[in-house]
Amino acid sequence: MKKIINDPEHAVQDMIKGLVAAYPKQLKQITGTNVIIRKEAPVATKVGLVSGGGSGHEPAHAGYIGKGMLDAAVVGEVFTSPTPDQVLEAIKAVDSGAGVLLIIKNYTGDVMNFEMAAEMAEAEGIQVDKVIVNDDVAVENSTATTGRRGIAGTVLVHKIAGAMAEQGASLKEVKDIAEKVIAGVRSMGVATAACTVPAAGKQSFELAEDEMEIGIGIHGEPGIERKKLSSAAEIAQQLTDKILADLDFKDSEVAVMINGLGSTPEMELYIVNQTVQGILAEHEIKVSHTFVGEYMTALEMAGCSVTLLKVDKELKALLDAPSTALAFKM
Amino acid sequence: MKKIINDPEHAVQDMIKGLVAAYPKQLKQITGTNVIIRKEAPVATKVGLVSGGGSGHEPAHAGYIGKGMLDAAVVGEVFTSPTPDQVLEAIKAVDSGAGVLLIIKNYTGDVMNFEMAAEMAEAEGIQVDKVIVNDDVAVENSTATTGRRGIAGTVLVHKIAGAMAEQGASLKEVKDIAEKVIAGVRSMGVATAACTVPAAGKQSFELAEDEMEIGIGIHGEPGIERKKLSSAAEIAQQLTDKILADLDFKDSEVAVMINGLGSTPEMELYIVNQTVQGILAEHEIKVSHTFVGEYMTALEMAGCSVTLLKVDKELKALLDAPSTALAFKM
Amino acid sequence: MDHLQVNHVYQWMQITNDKIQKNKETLTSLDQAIGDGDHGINMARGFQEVMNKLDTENYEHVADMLKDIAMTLMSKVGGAAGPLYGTAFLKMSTRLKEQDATYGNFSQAIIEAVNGVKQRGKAEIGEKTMVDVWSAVADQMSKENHFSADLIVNTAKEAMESTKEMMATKGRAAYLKERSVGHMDPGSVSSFYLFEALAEVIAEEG
Amino acid sequence: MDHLQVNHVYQWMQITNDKIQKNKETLTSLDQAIGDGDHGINMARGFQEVMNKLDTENYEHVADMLKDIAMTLMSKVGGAAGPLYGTAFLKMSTRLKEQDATYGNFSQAIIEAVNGVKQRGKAEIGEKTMVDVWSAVADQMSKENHFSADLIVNTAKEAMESTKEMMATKGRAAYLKERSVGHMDPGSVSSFYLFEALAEVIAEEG
Ligand SMILES: Nc1ncnc2c1ncn2[C@@H]1O[C@H](COP(=O)(O)OP(=O)(O)O)[C@@H](O)[C@H]1O
Ligand SMILES: Nc1ncnc2c1ncn2[C@@H]1O[C@H](COP(=O)(O)OP(=O)(O)O)[C@@H](O)[C@H]1O
Ligand SMILES: [Mg+2]
Ligand SMILES: [Mg+2]
Ligand SMILES: [Mg+2]
Ligand SMILES: [Mg+2]
Repeated sequence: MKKIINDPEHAVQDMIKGLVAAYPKQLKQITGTNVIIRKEAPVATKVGLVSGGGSGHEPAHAGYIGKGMLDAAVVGEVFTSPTPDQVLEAIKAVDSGAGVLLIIKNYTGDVMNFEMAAEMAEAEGIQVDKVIVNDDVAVENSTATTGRRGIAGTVLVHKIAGAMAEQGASLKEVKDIAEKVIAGVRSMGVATAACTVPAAGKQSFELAEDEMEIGIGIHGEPGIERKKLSSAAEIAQQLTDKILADLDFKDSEVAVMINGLGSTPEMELYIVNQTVQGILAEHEIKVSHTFVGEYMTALEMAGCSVTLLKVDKELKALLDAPSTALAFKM
Repeated sequence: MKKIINDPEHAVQDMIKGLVAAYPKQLKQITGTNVIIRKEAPVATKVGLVSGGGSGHEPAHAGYIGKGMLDAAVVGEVFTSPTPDQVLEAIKAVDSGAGVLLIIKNYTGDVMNFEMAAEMAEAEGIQVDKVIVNDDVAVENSTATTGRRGIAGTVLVHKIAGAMAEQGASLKEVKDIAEKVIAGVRSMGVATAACTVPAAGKQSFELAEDEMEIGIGIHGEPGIERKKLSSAAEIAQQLTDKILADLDFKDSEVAVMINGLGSTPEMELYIVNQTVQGILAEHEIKVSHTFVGEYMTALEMAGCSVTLLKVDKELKALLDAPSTALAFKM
Repeated sequence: MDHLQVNHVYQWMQITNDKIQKNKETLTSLDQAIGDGDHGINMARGFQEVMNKLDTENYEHVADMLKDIAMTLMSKVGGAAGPLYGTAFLKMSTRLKEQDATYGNFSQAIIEAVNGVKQRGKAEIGEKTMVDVWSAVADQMSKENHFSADLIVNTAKEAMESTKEMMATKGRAAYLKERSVGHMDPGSVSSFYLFEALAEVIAEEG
Repeated sequence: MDHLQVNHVYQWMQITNDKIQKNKETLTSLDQAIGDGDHGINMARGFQEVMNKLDTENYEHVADMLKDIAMTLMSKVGGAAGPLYGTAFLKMSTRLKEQDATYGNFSQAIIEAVNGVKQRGKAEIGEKTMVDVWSAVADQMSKENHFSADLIVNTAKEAMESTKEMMATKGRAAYLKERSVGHMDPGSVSSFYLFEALAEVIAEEG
């Protein structure tokens, strides 16, 4: 895959500069770091929300900075968790005294680096707590292993926790609502083509013209099973079935996210959505919100993921709350 | 390129169903047609705005339906202008009596089909006018030929004319502001990989690993020149130079759009933006707004386009006006 | 053949549709080379719909049949080819209204079709569009006084092939300027199929 | 060799860095097979920064040097490997604080490093991670009483190779379950380079 970049070594820094240059009224880079914060951070008396991870997932995570969502995004190298010193800078920049919640996706690297930063911040007297998102049902949820990955469902955690924080909730309340989302959100993805990390220069895996990988993550890694490429309806069925088998959604109302991984046209995402909505209707599961688009990508990987979040009155209201985040305006 | 679809013949219809199912509170399909309209259309006393064209450009055009933007999008087959009967349905559905403006991209097919629809609508007593967007400086602006193509700059016409209409302007006023945008908007694109029309089943052209096409449109067609792939900075310079050479932007203020064509990661769009902003600063051209993302795509084509729009106080205010369109929330 | 009757026009469409379905990929490839790669798809969809339409209706007059063909192409093909083919058939229908499709009337109808296409598309001969094939056939037919299969097919073929070395100034291929040279115009090729089919109907009748 | 001195640790890092730069693509390919394809890139960036750091500072004590190595790796590598390698060197630094890096102290330091890595990553032996190489080396060293190049390199090599047939239960490779079998663990390979470099320093000194 060809890249429109200058130098793989500076791709992340060039991106950050281009991003902040595009939206100077909303975003600010902390000088000398790869941390992007909400222009007006720290917001007085508000709990600060910090997320982040490797880059290559754009619009995640900087696209979710804004009123009603995140206060900071820590940007790592491509698919590489940022380091504790960077996360610490973010925590310090957004702490108004009301404490800071870290929204971490469940990857060994992310968890370790963010936790180390939290320890450092606590040592500096900042109140820090964390939640770990692990919505990917493709991976077994076992304590003996690394456990489930955090994928597109993370965006809904950002949205809901962000709305809660914006309403003036305490750190504990914001953490609790984030945990509530995590408890009720499930995702699963499929890839029809891999991606190329700029510095690696070659595709992370290869698929034949008639193959797909089921249960992929968002780092260009292979999935849990290689299969013959099937129709959009069959793919949607397979992903949704796995999600519905994992958590009891009976008599629930849900928010749906159909997330593009990078190079899959929006047309195809809507085609997938058509089947997903049909399946939910069959199961008599009501849909409160649907989000179709690129929310959590893996560079130019082709494919998509389906996310379902169980919602109630509280979560629906928080989903509907205003947000000025570039990639999630409400 | 693999497709996550059910059947190429029904891809457009499946997409429309999936789209309306996702946003039932905002969008409505006119039964039996490929026309999508704003749920509350016709909006009393407001001039109706109709755009459209072939599909494969998502989020264009249905993503621009909403308060403050379009009233209807007419969806053709992939890269194929919709037919006059479909456009006529859209015109009839959005006309509140205040008249309807057609926003047409300058392609022979689109112009003919929309014009025929306009003639039919007029015959039915509806006041219809049109503007033709031709922002692509890659193509010569000659009356002896087909003339310039309409590409990503069209989205800014939608936004500004939409805001004007929402404010209660007359058909003439809405048309005039659209013409003002068209007079001041210029774009140019580059592709690093072609796309595959689902029903065609093979890539529209092939590029070697170190090649790019400069001056491409949004229909998978080759551009005006094949070149060695260069850096993001060089590409940005080339596109911007051509735009600046075409229209006198001296002492102007501009809105910038960096548009992804489909599979180019957002990271790369921001890297391009970084250079574009630098070039504008060198020319002492002030930037009022920057939009980076996928606004007018060509399925999974890789590449991007740069758009500059000359703005003044009036256009800036209209750009800032609220919009509920899915792909252009303000 | 003395004059074209309803069953001839039906056959004409049927053979045209067969040729287009069979050569769908050829047309699409030609359009990929200098356009956007949908011409085969568009024409195949449109002419299939024409056949569906003709199979569900009964026609007494050629003009009525041509009108339905026109409306179907107009509302099912889309793109540039849709309105142009639609206009061509509509003009033929108008010219033949309440007339027999004798050679004289029919060749007149083809001339009207060409004029309609030129007006709609603002293209002239030599701009590498379907106008090149239609004009050549209309010209040739106006010089004769009887249906001649060979003449029609040869004229259409030559005109189609002549588009290969032209530089496009109308339609999408115009964007490519010099790069459009060396490829036949897709709309001219589909127009050739149409006239080739007409020639076959004429030849069949003798 | 009697004990590791500042110049030895410098050489150790220099040789490690050389190996990692040279094998950057190998590490990345291994990580593409069962991870996310960045291990070579991360390690190459991190160890280059270590050398940059060591080249701008003067160290009297091994512990100080190890601490800077730790902090550099921690803040430049990222991902899973960054905190783990960082922790390993930090633990070594702490154990050797105000001590000479005699064989006894150094092998103790390696044990502390292993414990730190295990704790940080919550991985045990046999889970197909760098713990497999570090534990094997620490174990072997604790059984000896003098620096032995051969023993270190052989132990590390064997442990690295043993990861090939393991099924991963920690790190990214765990997502692949059975499909992780048949590839060596990238972090174990980079750890092997580190111990191979250490062995070369020891061998050089005799
Ligand atoms: N202005 C025009 N006048 C006459 N024919 C035209 C004109 N523009 C295009 N055409 C014809 O239409 C053909 C392309 O049709 P098609 O591919 O279906 O539409 P589109 O170009 O909209 O994709 C061209 O090959 C050409 O013969
Ligand atoms: N929990 C863990 N404990 C010990 N080592 C681990 C653990 N998780 C991962 N590793 C090591 O880290 C290596 C991967 O490092 P790297 O690719 O740089 O980070 P990431 O997996 O975040 O992309 C693995 O090959 C493995 O040796
Ligand atoms: Mg990584
Ligand atoms: Mg077309
Ligand atoms: Mg075409
Ligand atoms: Mg890795």
